[in-house]
Amino acid sequence: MKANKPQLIIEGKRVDGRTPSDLRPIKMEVGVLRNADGSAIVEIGNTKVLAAVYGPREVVPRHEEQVDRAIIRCRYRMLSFSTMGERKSPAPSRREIELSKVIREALEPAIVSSQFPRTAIDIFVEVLNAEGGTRTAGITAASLALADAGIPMLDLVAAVAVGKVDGVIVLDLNEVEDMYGEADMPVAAMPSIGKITMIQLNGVLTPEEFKKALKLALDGINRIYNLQKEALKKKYVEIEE
Amino acid sequence: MKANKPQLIIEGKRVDGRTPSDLRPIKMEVGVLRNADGSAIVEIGNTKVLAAVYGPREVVPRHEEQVDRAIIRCRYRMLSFSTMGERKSPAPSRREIELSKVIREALEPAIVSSQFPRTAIDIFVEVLNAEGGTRTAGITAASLALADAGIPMLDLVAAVAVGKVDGVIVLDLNEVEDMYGEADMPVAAMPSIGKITMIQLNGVLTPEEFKKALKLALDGINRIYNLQKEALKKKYVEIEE
Amino acid sequence: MKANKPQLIIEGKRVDGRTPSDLRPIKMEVGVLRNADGSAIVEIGNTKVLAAVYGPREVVPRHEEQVDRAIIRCRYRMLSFSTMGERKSPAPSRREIELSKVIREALEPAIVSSQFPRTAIDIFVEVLNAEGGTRTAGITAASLALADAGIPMLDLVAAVAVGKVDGVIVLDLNEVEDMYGEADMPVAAMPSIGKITMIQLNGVLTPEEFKKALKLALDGINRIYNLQKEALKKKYVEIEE
Amino acid sequence: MSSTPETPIIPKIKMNAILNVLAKGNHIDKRPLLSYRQIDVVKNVSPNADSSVLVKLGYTQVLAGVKLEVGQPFPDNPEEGVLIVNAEYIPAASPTFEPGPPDENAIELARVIDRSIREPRAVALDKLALIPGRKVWVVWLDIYVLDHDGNLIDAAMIASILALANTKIPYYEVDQASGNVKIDRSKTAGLLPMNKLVATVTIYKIGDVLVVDPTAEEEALASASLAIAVSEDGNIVGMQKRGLGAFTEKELEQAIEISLNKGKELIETIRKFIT
Amino acid sequence: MSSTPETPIIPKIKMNAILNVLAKGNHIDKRPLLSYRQIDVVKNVSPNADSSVLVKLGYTQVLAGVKLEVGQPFPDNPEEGVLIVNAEYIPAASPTFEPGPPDENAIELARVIDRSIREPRAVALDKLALIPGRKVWVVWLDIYVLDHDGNLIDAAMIASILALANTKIPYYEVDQASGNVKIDRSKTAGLLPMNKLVATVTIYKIGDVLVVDPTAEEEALASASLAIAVSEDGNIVGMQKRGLGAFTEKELEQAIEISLNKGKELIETIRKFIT
Amino acid sequence: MSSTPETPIIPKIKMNAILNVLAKGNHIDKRPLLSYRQIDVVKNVSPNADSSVLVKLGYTQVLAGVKLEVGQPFPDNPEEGVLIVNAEYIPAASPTFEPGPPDENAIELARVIDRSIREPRAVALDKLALIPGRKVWVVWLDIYVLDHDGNLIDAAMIASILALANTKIPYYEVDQASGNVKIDRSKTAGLLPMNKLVATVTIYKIGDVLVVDPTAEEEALASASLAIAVSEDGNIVGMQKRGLGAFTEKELEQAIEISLNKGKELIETIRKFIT
Repeated sequence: MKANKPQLIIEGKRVDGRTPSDLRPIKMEVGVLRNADGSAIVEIGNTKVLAAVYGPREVVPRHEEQVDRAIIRCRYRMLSFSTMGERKSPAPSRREIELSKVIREALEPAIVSSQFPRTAIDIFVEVLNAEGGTRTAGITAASLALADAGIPMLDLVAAVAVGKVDGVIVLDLNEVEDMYGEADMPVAAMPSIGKITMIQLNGVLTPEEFKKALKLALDGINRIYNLQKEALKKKYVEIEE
Repeated sequence: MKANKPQLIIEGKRVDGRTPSDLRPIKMEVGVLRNADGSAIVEIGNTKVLAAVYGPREVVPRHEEQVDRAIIRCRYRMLSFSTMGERKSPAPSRREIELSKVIREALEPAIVSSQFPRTAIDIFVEVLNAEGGTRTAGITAASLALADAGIPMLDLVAAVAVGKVDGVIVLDLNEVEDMYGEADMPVAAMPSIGKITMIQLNGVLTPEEFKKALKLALDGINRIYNLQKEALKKKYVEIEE
Repeated sequence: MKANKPQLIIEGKRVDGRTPSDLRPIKMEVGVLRNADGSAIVEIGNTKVLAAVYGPREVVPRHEEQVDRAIIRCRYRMLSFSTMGERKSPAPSRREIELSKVIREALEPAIVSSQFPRTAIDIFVEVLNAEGGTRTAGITAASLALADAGIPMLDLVAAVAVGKVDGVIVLDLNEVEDMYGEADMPVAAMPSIGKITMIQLNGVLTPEEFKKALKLALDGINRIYNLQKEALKKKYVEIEE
Repeated sequence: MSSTPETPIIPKIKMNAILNVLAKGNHIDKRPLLSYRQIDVVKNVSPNADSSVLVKLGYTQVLAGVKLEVGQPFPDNPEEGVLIVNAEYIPAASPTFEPGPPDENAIELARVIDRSIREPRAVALDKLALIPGRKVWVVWLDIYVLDHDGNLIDAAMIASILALANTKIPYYEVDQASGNVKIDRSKTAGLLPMNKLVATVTIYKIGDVLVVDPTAEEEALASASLAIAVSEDGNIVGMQKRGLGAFTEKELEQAIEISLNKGKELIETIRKFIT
Repeated sequence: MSSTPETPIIPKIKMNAILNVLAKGNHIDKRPLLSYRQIDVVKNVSPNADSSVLVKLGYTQVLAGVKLEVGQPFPDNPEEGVLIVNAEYIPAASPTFEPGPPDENAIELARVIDRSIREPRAVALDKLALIPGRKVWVVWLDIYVLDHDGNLIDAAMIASILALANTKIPYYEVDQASGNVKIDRSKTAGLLPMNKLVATVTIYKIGDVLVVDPTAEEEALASASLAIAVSEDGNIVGMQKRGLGAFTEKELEQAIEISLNKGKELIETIRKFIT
Repeated sequence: MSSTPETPIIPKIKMNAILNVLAKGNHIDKRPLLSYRQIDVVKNVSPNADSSVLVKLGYTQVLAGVKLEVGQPFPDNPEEGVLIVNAEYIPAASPTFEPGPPDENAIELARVIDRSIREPRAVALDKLALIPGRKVWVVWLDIYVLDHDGNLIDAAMIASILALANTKIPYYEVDQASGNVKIDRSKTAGLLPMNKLVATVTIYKIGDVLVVDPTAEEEALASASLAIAVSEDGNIVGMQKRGLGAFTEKELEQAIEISLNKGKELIETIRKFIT
């Protein structure tokens, strides 16, 4: 038990005033960088993540290329001043190494990689500010950046965490809920084809709680998915004008 | 002088009850891993070492291959919980780097590397428990693993340390004798062709003591060599049945 | 302001007795190593720097070669016991990484690199003793080593620092002047063709002081340039005899 | 950078043969799809460790060892001991493993096991303070994959839980005044306190079927997997999807069901090997 | 080893076109040679930082952030705070940047900016002692290049000075007896004290002309550049020649003159964005 | 991983020529097989070191330097000073050396020299405690190979012993109460205390002959070598076989005999250069 745990649910409301099934406010912007082939920023509450995509491009070193598909490479990292408290060391942490893999494997099912054999598609996820949900915001942003880069995908991937705080299943954990809650379960999916591409559970749930949490996550994902489509439309509409 | 040195020879007997020319109890088993091309475990006293061999196989990166021979690559390392006292850091120590080279050069004279040009033979020595004599047990085990992998050799290589404790030349130092003794001299040889492939001395010996110690080492090596042959026979007899 | 700053100019003289426009005593020797293609040692005051050059030679790894020129590679580093006070860690410091680049870019303008496409010219600068002016002594020495290696150059590169101590513009800062002075400005040039190949300023100068300092630096560079030519003549005269 | 791993080269014929066998409801070694291979346990492999357990799951071999050291607590948990989990795939374990520091697969394995032990409070870390706020036991759990024939997480979890549950705390004396702790590994002060047992059940999706405990050959054909940690009290205490593929919601629900059943079995097996 | 960088491949025709435009006195985007692109500033991009500022210089984007920590002073400056500057070129910023620790270009950029701030005493480090000789504020300035369209040092310097000048010192309480410092980032104890503002003006030599603020395409044709730091009181407070080429004495003098003029302009721009 | 080194490419003709000369009892520079090249010594090459010695053995050049620092003793030797030996082959020294951290050859050289000094207690480490159990002198011995023309261990050992034996201990004041040690490198508190001198004699097996002090060209043809450390009192105080070949028992005995003779000579040479 962490010391000094605050009360997280008071009269049915969460510390930031949301109900259990509320998302935090979300902002998405596509095409925010000039050099990258695709890019996007996603803000959810105070969490802010930049994603950039390069590719399909030549694989260096060449021996890593695969004859029947593009390889997907992904790096997730947090800027040194993006976290609460002390400065984060810029050396890659074990957490960042794991999440780079988790995010790659959340996006790979959506990418039609067979279309670009012997190439690489590089995804960079940079956390500008971290207050809960950086991996899911990173997946959501990277999916937009992939679309912005014109990479063919089966569907967009949208992601959000659910969790359990003070015994209640809640959507989209913020930093405090993540730190002191009983469970944190990030989920990613391709909503229109009904496929879950990422799920992790960090914490304890009964089987019933798990089912309820999964439903809530998929519901949140659908809402985020709609925002993604709007963000893409907005960019491409603007350009056409 | 190390603080708190215990008395190491009492009435002609060593701390573990052995006479100066006794080996510790030895167990050898060949073919202990499924994936490796060859493998063996050697136990001598409480020291336990696993060796595995892959090869001859393709050299990656290719520019390291040699046109007229197989290159031999060797890594010696200690598992983090294999040593007395505190946990060993998994970062390779200078000692482990040196011993990787020493073990490689103890085995290379025996390997007919000209038979497999442009290939690599990889030897991995993992110390599961360290109580004195891990490099020599590693050489003995690696030699069995090479034989198990079907690598052509001029002879098996067998190894053991001799040393000087409380002024007495003794065979096969255990951890305490190694730590507090006056000299530690590991030796490896190909017994049937009379070649010494490794010798190191860590400590002080008079020229006469050196000669005596070398004889004792070669005698111990012969005994270990016979056990190696038995272990190989046992494995291959078993398989034939 | 550094604590305990000593007085650096007393009655127009500097701590080591020089006038503001004096260089420290200089010694240069060319061809001091057998294996290197070119080498030189330059001593200025107690600062002592060894430079060695290999090349033009094959580029490893090959993909770094350039089709229209030789690449120049340069490493500056300080031996662990070369500095005042505590031992310097042998891990490359950020300062050493920056100076390797600065020295390379001070020498590149002089090297006729187009003459040796697809090759590398490697320059190693080793600081044997550091008491101010190691980068400029390194450039001066490396330029001699390049000439000794027979690398075609537009001109020799000579270098020296100027600075401001106790309000006075002085030539060739020593360690104490560098540490406690108000400005340190190392300059390198190809004197006979009037090109400045390196200039850095660490400190504060008025525009007028800058002009004065630059003139003084170029004057010092000329004197060093003449010593370089003598040193080369001496080596090759000696050999011819 | 995390990068798509190299696709193992499996001849088409062999691949189809394996898929055919699985489609008929069996592993290639004839087990039913939802049964585990034989589990062998060897304790005290490394006597210098405070505990060490070798687990053989079929031909897969994993060695887990524990060392206890005296150290400082984390500032946000000043009255609890510290658990640190590391894993390495030694290059002897597979022709495709390379020497070097742990790669993303080893790091992920260690972190999945760490969370699955930490979250249900399997180890009673609150009983490991020596001088609250200043000195606590640091439990180093190191996992070595010695031979890789598939299903590493489940094998590593069995070895880890057994290594922890069999850990002997070295004899120690605390001088509360000076803050010094003297430890003597030749004697013991009892077993590491455990709250509950945990197992992971990893469900692999191969073609259209869900299986547990595949061999390495089978595993190479899986499009995705889901490691589910279950505790002896029937809760889900950790989860990690891996691989290039995806699951439907229905498959997830099946996977949970399988894990609750098989987890119970594995925990019974684990219990047998606790001193 | 520092190594000659790869020459960017620019088609001859394009190269000549750019050089022609520059020879006529304009950048390729029509600006005069000695004028800067538009400068946009976004503050508080990373609320968890004690300050963060995003600067857009044309399409170039640099994000600088500050974190304050309590630490020890340097032994030779026991009564002053500590400033530590780091820079990274993130791989998103250019197709030629690679992931990994800062390379020599990032290290040089950080060190040039560090010296240009430190030497004129732009930050009043002498006001940052908490317990003189024992505890001081450590100012971590981290610079991230997010998008590279030329002239990174000047953009990074604007972002850095703005990040520093807008830094809020967290509320703190010093217990002089025990030497403990409690900090509470939810409140603030005022702004980081600054002595003066600084800007760098980098002069690029392209063909025979001297220009400021080139785009990435133009910059690739420069034979050499000279970053000159100027302070608001009209002094030269730092200088760094970069690149494979050289300058004549006359060019150096012109560069100084340009930097003093343009530096004044940049400092006026910077001043507008300080709280 | 330790890996078979690349075979140096030596033309067959040259190789045979060298072997022929050696077979006739001489080095290619006409010396007898068992005699050393000329040894030149330059002291105080790096005045900032507490000692530094450049040794030239023929064209081989090795620079050894010593820095003393105040530090903590090892827990198992609380009343003794600490000796730390490092070696680097600088890339200037040979076309085949590469920049970077010390490789296995440099590490082995440092460790062989370390053991050969430590085991016979050549340095009186027991006289280097400042506050027993808390503060001792740490003796950093750093060895740089500047030019490689064969027989590096023997040259490095001469440089190392001379650097140690000529080390001036900086003036210091110990405050036993506070545990503070003030040191002043401008004055000296005497020489580093030595117990005895040591030399290594490395015997190389080239074809069928045993030789000492080969040039780099000769060394490249050696199948194996044996570095034997001997102390001035006639004991063998270290040994290290290197190389891809092997020795017979008889060859080992010959090597010991050679080392005892040549070691005595080398120690006499060393003695001449001690202050």
